[in-house]
Amino acid sequence: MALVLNEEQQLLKDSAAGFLAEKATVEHLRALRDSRSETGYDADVWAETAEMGFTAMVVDEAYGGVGFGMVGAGVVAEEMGKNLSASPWFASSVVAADLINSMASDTQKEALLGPIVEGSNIVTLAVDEGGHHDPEGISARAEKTDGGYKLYGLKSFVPDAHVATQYLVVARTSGSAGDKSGLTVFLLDRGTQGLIVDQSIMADSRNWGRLTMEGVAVTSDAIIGSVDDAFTPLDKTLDKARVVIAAELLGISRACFADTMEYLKDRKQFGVAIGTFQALQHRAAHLFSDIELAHSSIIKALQAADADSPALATLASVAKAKACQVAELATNEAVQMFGGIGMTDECNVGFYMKRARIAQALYGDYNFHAGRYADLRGF
Amino acid sequence: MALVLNEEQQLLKDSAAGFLAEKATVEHLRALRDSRSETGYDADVWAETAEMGFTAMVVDEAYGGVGFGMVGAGVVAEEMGKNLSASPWFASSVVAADLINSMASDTQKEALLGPIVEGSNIVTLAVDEGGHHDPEGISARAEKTDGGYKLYGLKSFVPDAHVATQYLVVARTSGSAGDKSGLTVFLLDRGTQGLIVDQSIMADSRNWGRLTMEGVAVTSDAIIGSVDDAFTPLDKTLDKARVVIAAELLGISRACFADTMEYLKDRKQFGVAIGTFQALQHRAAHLFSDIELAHSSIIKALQAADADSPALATLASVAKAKACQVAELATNEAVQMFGGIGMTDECNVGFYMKRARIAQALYGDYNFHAGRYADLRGF
Amino acid sequence: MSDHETFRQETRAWLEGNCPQSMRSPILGEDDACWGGRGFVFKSDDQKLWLERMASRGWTTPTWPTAYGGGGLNKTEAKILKEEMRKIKARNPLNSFGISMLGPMLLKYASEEMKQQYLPDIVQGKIRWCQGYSEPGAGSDLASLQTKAEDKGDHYLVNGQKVWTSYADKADWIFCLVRTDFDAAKHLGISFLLFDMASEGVSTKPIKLISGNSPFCETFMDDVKVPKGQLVGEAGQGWTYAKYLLTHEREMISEMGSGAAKSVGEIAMELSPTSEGRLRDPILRGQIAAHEIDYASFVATVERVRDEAKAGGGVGAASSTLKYYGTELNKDRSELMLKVGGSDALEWEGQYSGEGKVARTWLRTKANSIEGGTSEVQLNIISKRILGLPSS
Amino acid sequence: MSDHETFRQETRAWLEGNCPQSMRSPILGEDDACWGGRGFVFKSDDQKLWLERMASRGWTTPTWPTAYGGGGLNKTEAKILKEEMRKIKARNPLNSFGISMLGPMLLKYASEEMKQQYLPDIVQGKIRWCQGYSEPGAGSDLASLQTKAEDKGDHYLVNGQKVWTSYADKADWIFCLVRTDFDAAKHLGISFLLFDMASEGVSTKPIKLISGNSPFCETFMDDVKVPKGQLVGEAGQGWTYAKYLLTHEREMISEMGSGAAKSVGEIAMELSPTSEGRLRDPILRGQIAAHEIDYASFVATVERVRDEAKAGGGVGAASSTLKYYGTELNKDRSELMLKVGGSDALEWEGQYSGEGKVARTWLRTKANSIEGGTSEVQLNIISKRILGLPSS
Repeated sequence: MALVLNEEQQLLKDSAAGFLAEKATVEHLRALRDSRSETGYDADVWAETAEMGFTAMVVDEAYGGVGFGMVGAGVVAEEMGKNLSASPWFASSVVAADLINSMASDTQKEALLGPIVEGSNIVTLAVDEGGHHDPEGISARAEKTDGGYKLYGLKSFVPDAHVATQYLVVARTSGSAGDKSGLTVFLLDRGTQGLIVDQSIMADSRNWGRLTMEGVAVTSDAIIGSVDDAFTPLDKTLDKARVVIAAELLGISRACFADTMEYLKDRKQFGVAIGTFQALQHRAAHLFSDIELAHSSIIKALQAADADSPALATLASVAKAKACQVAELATNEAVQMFGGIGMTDECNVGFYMKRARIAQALYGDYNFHAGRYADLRGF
Repeated sequence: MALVLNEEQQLLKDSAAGFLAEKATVEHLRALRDSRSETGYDADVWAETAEMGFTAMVVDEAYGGVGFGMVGAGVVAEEMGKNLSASPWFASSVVAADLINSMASDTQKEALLGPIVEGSNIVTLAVDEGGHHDPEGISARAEKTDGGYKLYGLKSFVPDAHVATQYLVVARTSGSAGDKSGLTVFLLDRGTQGLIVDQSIMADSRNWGRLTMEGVAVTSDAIIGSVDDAFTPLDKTLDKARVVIAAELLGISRACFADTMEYLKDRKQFGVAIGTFQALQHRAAHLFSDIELAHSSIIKALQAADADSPALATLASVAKAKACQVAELATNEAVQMFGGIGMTDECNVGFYMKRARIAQALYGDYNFHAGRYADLRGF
Repeated sequence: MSDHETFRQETRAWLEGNCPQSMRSPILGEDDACWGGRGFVFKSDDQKLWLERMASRGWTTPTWPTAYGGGGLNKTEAKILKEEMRKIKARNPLNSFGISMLGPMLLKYASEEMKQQYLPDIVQGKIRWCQGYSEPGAGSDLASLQTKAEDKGDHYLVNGQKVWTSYADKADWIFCLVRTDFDAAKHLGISFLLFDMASEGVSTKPIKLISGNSPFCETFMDDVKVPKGQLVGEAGQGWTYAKYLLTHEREMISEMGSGAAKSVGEIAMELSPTSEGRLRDPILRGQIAAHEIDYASFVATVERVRDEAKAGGGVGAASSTLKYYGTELNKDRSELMLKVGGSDALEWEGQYSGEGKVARTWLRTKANSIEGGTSEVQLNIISKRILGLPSS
Repeated sequence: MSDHETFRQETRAWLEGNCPQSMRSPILGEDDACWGGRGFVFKSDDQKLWLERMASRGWTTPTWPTAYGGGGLNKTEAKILKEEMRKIKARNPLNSFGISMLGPMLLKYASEEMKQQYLPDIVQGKIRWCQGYSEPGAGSDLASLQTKAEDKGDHYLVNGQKVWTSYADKADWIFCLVRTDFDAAKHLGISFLLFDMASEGVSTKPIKLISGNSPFCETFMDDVKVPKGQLVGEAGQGWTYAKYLLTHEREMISEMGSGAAKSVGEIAMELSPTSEGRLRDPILRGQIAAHEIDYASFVATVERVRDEAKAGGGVGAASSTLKYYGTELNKDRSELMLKVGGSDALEWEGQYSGEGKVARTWLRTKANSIEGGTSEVQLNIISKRILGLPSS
């Protein structure tokens, strides 16, 4: 498949770019932060996001999706990254939607996907338990009871936890931390007895939270997919999520780089634009090349996801690792080239930088994916 | 101790610099290479080296040494690096001399150190067996016989092997590859039955070789130090050798950098000296800073060696790792900044680069020492 | 016993008897330090006592002459004092830009009268100083400053604006670069003034940073009258004084973080998953080793530069190397701390993360390679002054 | 069945029937490749046969028009041919600067007569070309060239010296930049000449490189007479043609090594100590992973640039990005290969190391970021033409 957007995808990109640049920009995020918004996103803009169809990217057409697939999600994510758009889109419309779409029974899909696409339900995946992504290391446990299961344990770094209506919680039904087998996905409703949801205020001023499960009782209907065998399909959804978050990192890098280039052209020192300094030019040109490489690895991985290619895992780790490295460089170069202005809260660079580090950490940072790549490639 | 040379050490440095710049330069090495010299060094210059006292640095005064210690050896090594001086000095006067000085019996020292200091005997340590430095991994073995031992196995990357008169061979008297215990040092004379010496032509045009031991019979008198317990004293000598070779790398980096700076000032392109290009200036300034850091880590480690500090192992790994990284950068930047000229054999940069990679590999490359550092620091 | 050994023993005994127990632990942050000044509220009686006791011996400024209240120690004695303080983990009794920046410059360039007037108050921590160098839009081109000081006979009339004034809202006095001659060449029309921040026409406005903190201010000067006697040295020579002062500032910044209590490797072993005594992430382990190898080499270089300076020759351009490398390493350390902590390190509020200590420190370090002369300026200085590369 | 599917099946069948078995394995080095030309000695009958068979279909130059002996394939067909050749590991039938550099430029700028005269011989591998661009002391400032071509009515009289002429000692003809007007602005006085290396007054001298090989020469022109008919396009327009040609050279160089048969990781697993299925040196493992992640992203970028070019829009400045990144990665790969092999990789002579293959390849790659426009030149191009950063 050609590594370019087709006409439909290009239209989607333009539409997302236009919508987000008007409704969900860095300025909007700043306002949400400064007002200490309780929800962390604008409900009207979220409703419009759904109306525009952006919430329907990865869902099968039979359940209200629009069939753009992961390439579509990646295109939207890049624009979200450029604007630092605050919304539960990634958690609910991409990650949770794909997990349900690929793992749930028809009945469950029928019940769950419609409200996700409509944006009326916000569903989020709770997988990590500590500072580092480690799906095999999950130790939250689900104990078999007469009528179903009781869940115990902690989940941290859960996107949009405090605004979600439902949770996809990965817990251990057998085995112990480090085993790939023995993992099962449970659907928990907000407000279930024993489920405590705490908001975390993170550096990116976006929505995050922790779940504490002190014996949350559920019936077997709450299981998505099959018992003990969640790892493989979960990791596939995670791979897609990793590439989409890489696309967000690409958007962040591109926007941050564009702001920096504009600054280099405008800002004068010693009587000339600082963009005339060759040392800065070469660093900018190198960074530009790096961003182009990240772009290519992402579109390749997105296409592999839609083609259900066996190479997805490797390509996803390449894309996420490269995007992490590039976003770190792009944001660090930005603050250095902006100088003192880049250190102030009124400049957007700080926002890009903070969101970038969060997105880098989500579902595996550079080191996680470089190590995973080496394992997958057998060295 | 102040991290500066004292007056005596400074005089030593000046004396080595003057002598080597006249007698053992890159030009001399080129001539040795082009004539396919059988010995790989100039015997007259070697005799003078001994007369000047440079071969006596690390030997106790009781055995003819001059008491300059490892700081003295490092000072000379840096100048040898600057000139790429070809001689068995490092192998015999530093490594072998220190091993004998610190491990051998008084009788052995009496017999062995004098001729080393005089330069009449050339002794070299044979430790590595494959492409990677790995003293614990030694598998050459010494089997106990009635009158002594029989040695079997291969040794590669042995400095000055084909011109040496004696070999310090590390072999396993017990245990197996990977064990620290069970290693013993044997002194083998050139020409001993069953000892095959092959010269290797390496990239640096200096002296290297392989030893093949097909049942080399020796008596117990050939043992230096105690049976099975060589690892700890050997590793200490290796640590000193690592810092001294780091000092050679520093010399290489400094000379290569100096040539490059001169070229940047002289060479004109687009009507101006290429040294006016800020991108090159910044890379040069960064490299300069890196060289200064390497310098500091080396002098600190040399002083620790002479003070018999318990921090020697850590400091040696810091110094060697830093010197490897800096030499790689300095030589790569040199060829790039010289451009096409740097690719030609008539330019000295290629000689620096080839010798640097060899010295980087000797007794542990950057990766070896970075890993060892982490182990020593407990993470 | 050598004089130095005697000095060491006496110093040790004095510190033992005079340093309060609560002053024998590292400070918890800039808020926990003693800054002195007219309006300073001591965090504890011990903090006040410790400052007074040290100041009474002049040991807040050990090497300054006793004539100005300093300790009058030679370099070796000052080193011994430092070592002995370190042994009992004694805190720095006084954090002060007067000591680290203004003082050395006054000692070198100011008139005797001026030294008598200002230095003792710096030693005692009575006056807190701030630095008025940067201006909006100037950035690295410091000498392009536009703040105007008109000669009005017995005083200068100062109008203009400064930016990046550290703690201007808490400082008592400012040392300030102004332009007294708009016709002279850029570097020649600059003068160096001292004035009270309480003077009529001075106002400050804190700048909110990406770390969420506001240690810097914008400082506005609107018809501020500064008596002629508060001019340092000669009019038009301010740039010379300012550069000398900057060298000291560079040294100070390059050492930020070099007193870090724990190495990244140690912290990682406490916070990150491990396996058989090693960090479980081998790539992180390699990155930390690379950082610490550089850091150990850097610390050795700081030591070597000092030893070389002691053996004759000044700090000079070496300060640019230290400033450049030290600040880049400090940023690198903070990026590594994020990797070590993962998402936990990115929390911004909440007890769990000490109100975002790791994340805010990380963002703070980004300024290290900007303040006191950017990394790019240091590289320019190295390439020109040390390497002698030609200007275009 | 689609036309393309038909083409694929026919191509596959033809290749199966016509590619000799011995031509179905990677070449062992530049010496093992087929270079063609008047004096070329084929390494085997198969090599000769394979060239003749491919040339007879024009498939040495698949997309060139059939009118000049080319294959006349469209881009999709050419891609299919490449894919099918790759499947059976078919060797490139002909290595040729005529194909990769001169040909595309002649197709765009030369007269019909000239195309007829030169292109078919390139396709058939009858004439081996070399490139006369660089001059001593010019380096990146290519346009400063001094080789003089005086207009003598029916011919030019050429005097001067070229350097870095690849295989000049083996080439039949040269395409050569000369200055025909010394009064015109630097880029405007340049013309593009073709001439026979056997012409009177042409001599060559190989340059010994750090790799020990001598693929380049100095080329001397001493009163060489070049008929006017051998001028490409218009006099004074040579720089335009040269730049176009350079774009193709950049592409070619950026792809060097991208056909590497094995990844560094695979080679490392064969050569280096391993432990439980992983490389025993975890730092090396991390370095290789970093390299391969970049390399995979680079290969995807080459693919994307081609797909974008196909979708409309030329290669343009993207070739600078590819040239810059591709050559830096290739150097990085070679440094990694040294780390993988350790001291074994640094052997220079001897069977053990294939006469120093790894070490000599490593040294050869250092030229990648110099030849065809240095990395610095590419970064200048990117910052100006793509990023629009201002010139000083």
